[in-house]
Amino acid sequence: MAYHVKTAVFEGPLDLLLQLITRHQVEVTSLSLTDLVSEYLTHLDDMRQMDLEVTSEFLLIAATLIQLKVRRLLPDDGEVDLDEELALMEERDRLLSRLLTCVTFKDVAAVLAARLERTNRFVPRSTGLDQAITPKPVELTMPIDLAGLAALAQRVMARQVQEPDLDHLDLELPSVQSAIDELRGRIADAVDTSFEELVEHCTRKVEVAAYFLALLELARWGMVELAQEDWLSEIEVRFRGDAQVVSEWTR
Amino acid sequence: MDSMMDTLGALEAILFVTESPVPTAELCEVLELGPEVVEPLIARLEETLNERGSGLTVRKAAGGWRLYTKSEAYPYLERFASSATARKLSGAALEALAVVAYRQPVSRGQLSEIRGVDSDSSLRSLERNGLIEEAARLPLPGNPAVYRTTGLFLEKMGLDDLSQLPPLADHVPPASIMDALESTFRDPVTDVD
Amino acid sequence: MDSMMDTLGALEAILFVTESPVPTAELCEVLELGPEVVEPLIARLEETLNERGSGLTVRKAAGGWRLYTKSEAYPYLERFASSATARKLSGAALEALAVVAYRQPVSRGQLSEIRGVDSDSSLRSLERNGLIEEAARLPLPGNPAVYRTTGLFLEKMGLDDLSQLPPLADHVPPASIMDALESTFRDPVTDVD
Repeated sequence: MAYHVKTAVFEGPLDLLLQLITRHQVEVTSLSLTDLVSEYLTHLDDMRQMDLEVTSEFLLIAATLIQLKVRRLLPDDGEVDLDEELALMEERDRLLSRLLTCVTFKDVAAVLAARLERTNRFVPRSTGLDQAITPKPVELTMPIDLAGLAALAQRVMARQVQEPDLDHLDLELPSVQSAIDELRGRIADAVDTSFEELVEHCTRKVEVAAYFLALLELARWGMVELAQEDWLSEIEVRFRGDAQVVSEWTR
Repeated sequence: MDSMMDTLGALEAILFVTESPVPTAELCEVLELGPEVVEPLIARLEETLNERGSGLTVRKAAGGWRLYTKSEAYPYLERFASSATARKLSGAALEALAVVAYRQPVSRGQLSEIRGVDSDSSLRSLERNGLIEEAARLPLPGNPAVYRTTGLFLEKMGLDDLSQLPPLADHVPPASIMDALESTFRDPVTDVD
Repeated sequence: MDSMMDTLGALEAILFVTESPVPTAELCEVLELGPEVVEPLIARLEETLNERGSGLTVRKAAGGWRLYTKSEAYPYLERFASSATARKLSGAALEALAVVAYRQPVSRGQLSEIRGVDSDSSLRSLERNGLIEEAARLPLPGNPAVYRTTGLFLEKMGLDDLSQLPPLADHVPPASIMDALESTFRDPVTDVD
């Protein structure tokens, strides 16, 4: 099973960059590019240590940031390659435009959410017509053809295979804390184990997910090391007795 | 008197959304009132509905209460049943139909598990349109029904029998591969409008 | 006057049984009345419901009319049946929904590019909830799907059509955030020319 997880702090490379920028905006008037680059790279390191997938998307953004930083360190004596310079500026503008688009949609999503919330309080009836009232079936025109029906069946069933859908977890995970507590006890005895062993007793997907998030949290605190050969193989869990709990920002 | 109107409205709302008749005891619990208050309240709701010439009425069935349409409204509802809105199979109903076609006989529970959402109203709409029917009852608690497609379904899809349904591929490529393929052909992202 | 009450009741019965909003034109057809009669009739139904402290109300959405419980009844319904009350969408799913709403038809790849993160599970959750649907398949390798919002999306948003979505331009970040972004990225390189 593949577990797609967003870490507690940010969702994806753009979101990480946005958070770094807006967080600093509160503290200082302008964020230095150097700080931004090093913080971004620190986060990628953290992700690697947790064995979270650092996608090419993260690396592309990091590469652009580094190039921008390098360009700034170069003496401005006219020795620049104009083509390279233009390409870099294009890359920079593209990143900026993506950030703006991302912020814009985040903002409008909040408005849509509020609308949805308000409208949800008006509940319709979904029971339909009385069974006694039936239309003449001959009048029915099918809005779908045979190929469409097959494609639809395929998609619905694939959706099931691709579970678990962790989308609603932030509402349904009262048990992450207790999973953490429980794991802290068990892992100390186990030394070397696997995620699969740790969740053997779980009967529901949502429990497995709770344990997974708990394990990520322990990894973030440095209490366990996680490793996985590829996304199909077992997740190995190693207990680190000497670990101290550290803040995610200071690591 | 004001709060009395509130509970009357709440009672009506509950009997409106419910999918099956609600026993008095359950109404008492939800409204946090005793049966000596709730029973007259139900009678009062029925009166109010009659007084204002509503198309709805409260009826007792299967040990509980529910709102129903009045029988005088049937001629209109029959006409409505043939209207575009009533005939339109929702996306949810089509999904349910696709699954029933390939997985029949299938119970409501299995269907809901496959689709990941409650499928009650989809099944009702398909049944009402004559596209699926109950095939049997399972010997399980509550005797759940299993459903199959009908002759009308075959006719509407232009099939002689179910063996002519197009086969489903064994698997679909994972999303990441689809994305990689697609991004090769994709335009760069456009700016905010 | 008597027959007027009848049509009022019939209208209520139709808006009671329907499973999606009914356009005025269709109500005219079923009731065999012109819009000049039906429109005031709808207003009159809403009035009557309010006057007698009903738990129900008429609302317009997705280009049609339907009966809903009043929002004041919601706390009772939450207590009555959690299934009647909606599940909350995650923040990620809401963001994906916003992108689909404004950029439809949009593919998963385009969506991921805009959000900077894989949106597969969000799309599945939105599709399962009937808020988006596949609009078409692109003639590209792997036949990626493009998605659009559904009628249910409009109904749930309380919109008549997509043109009523709040203008995206109103949500472009304020100058302060733009400045922070721009100054971080631009200053080092602007002195080039």
